[in-house]
Amino acid sequence: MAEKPVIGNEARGTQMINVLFFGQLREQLNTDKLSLDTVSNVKALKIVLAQRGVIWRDILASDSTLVAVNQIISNEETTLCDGDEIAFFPPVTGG
Amino acid sequence: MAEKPVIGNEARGTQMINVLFFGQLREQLNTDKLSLDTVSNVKALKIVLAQRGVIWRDILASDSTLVAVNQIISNEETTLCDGDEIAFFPPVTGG
Amino acid sequence: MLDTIEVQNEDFDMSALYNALRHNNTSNGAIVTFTGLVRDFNQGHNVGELFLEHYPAMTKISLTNIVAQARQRWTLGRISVIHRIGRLTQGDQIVFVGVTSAHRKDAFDGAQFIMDFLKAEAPFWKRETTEQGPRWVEANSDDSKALTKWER
Amino acid sequence: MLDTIEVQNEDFDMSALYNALRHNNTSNGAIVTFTGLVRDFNQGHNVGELFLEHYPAMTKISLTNIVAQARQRWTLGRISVIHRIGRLTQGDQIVFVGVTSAHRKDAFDGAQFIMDFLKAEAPFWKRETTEQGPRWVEANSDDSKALTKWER
Repeated sequence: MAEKPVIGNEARGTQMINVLFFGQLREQLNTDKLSLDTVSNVKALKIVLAQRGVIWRDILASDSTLVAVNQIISNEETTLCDGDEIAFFPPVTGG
Repeated sequence: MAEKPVIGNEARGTQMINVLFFGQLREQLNTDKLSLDTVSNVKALKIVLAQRGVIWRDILASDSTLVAVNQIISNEETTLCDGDEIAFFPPVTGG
Repeated sequence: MLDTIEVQNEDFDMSALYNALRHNNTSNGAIVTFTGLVRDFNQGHNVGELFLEHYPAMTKISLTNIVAQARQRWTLGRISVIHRIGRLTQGDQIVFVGVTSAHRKDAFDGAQFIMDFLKAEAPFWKRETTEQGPRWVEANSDDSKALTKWER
Repeated sequence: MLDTIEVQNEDFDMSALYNALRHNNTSNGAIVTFTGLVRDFNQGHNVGELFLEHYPAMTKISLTNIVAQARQRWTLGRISVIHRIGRLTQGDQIVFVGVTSAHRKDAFDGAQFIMDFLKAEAPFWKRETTEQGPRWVEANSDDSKALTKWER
């Protein structure tokens, strides 16, 4: 699976997905948004992202990292489609 | 134990207790207050009061009738002293 | 003392009660309030008016004991309990319980505990005016069941 | 719709929110509110200011889902959820949850359920200004434990 980041672009209507990062994760990865080729599910997306370095691998492997697909809390088995918005974030601290 | 009602009198400082009735009980018994000779405990008081008639006996025997001694929720074993204020009332319905 | 416990004829002002719980209290991040209102319908009857009778010598003692028990079980900041008596009509406020705490769970549990025991033990009785005339409100068996939640 | 769900920079008015829950609602005899405030002390640090960041596309969806789940579990009347974002300081109001019901227990459970899930799932993150400089607030393990109460 070739990785083809197109930062800041809208993936909808293409064979791509948008990946967002929030909170401490955004700072640790120094990234707020990526556009990547569509992959089958969240697990496959994590494998692609882990290739970016140790810090990416560690954060994505952490039990405390949450993932939302199209704004709904999801998990590794959640399947992905072209145009989906996937967000990774640390435990939430609102309220 | 002789029953010597002195309605409306203050029992404090005498060998007597004050007995109060609230809510539906007060209407059913047509009584809001009695002064009686002091008895050993709530159970003994119920026996004295039950002699007043069937309605008294039934209400005092009911599981749903509550008793407070000196404004604290109590039970049949609670001992009584001269000047105590004992209140009988139906299940409460505040709030 | 941190507790406000009142039994009164007059209506109460939720906004003033809330501000008293909140003001100069930055160590407590959680405020839970409960307000009870006169419903239009109860136990199969339309309700016109209520008359709330109580046992004057005992009501404040009872509420104070319930608040003291809540303070023993949880770490609570400020507590306010206001209960009205006398004549009330549809939509009127009957009771207010407000609890602050550093922790959300303590504030929720404290407020619910106080209301559950108030409903089961505080000596208030409601008489309703219905289309069929006045009648004493029956105790709700749910109210005694609610106490089992707090057994330990 | 009976639900008010807002994510906003501006402060909210507890009194107006309470009146909106109460007004023309005589079928609901119980109102429970929760308010969360900025505490002066958190996780061993004095807190000066907070900055509340969120995931704008998701916050309202998340809160709406949580409210819908609460409605499935209890018989609830009106529900209001207000969450603030941006810069906040000591004693400021952060979040309001208000729930009405015909029954006290439903109102308490509904409000606590919404707060417990909001704390565990709604995409807000707090950054604190402390004496040692800014830092992200750590999630509280009690907040994930709180959800076990609602398993069934």
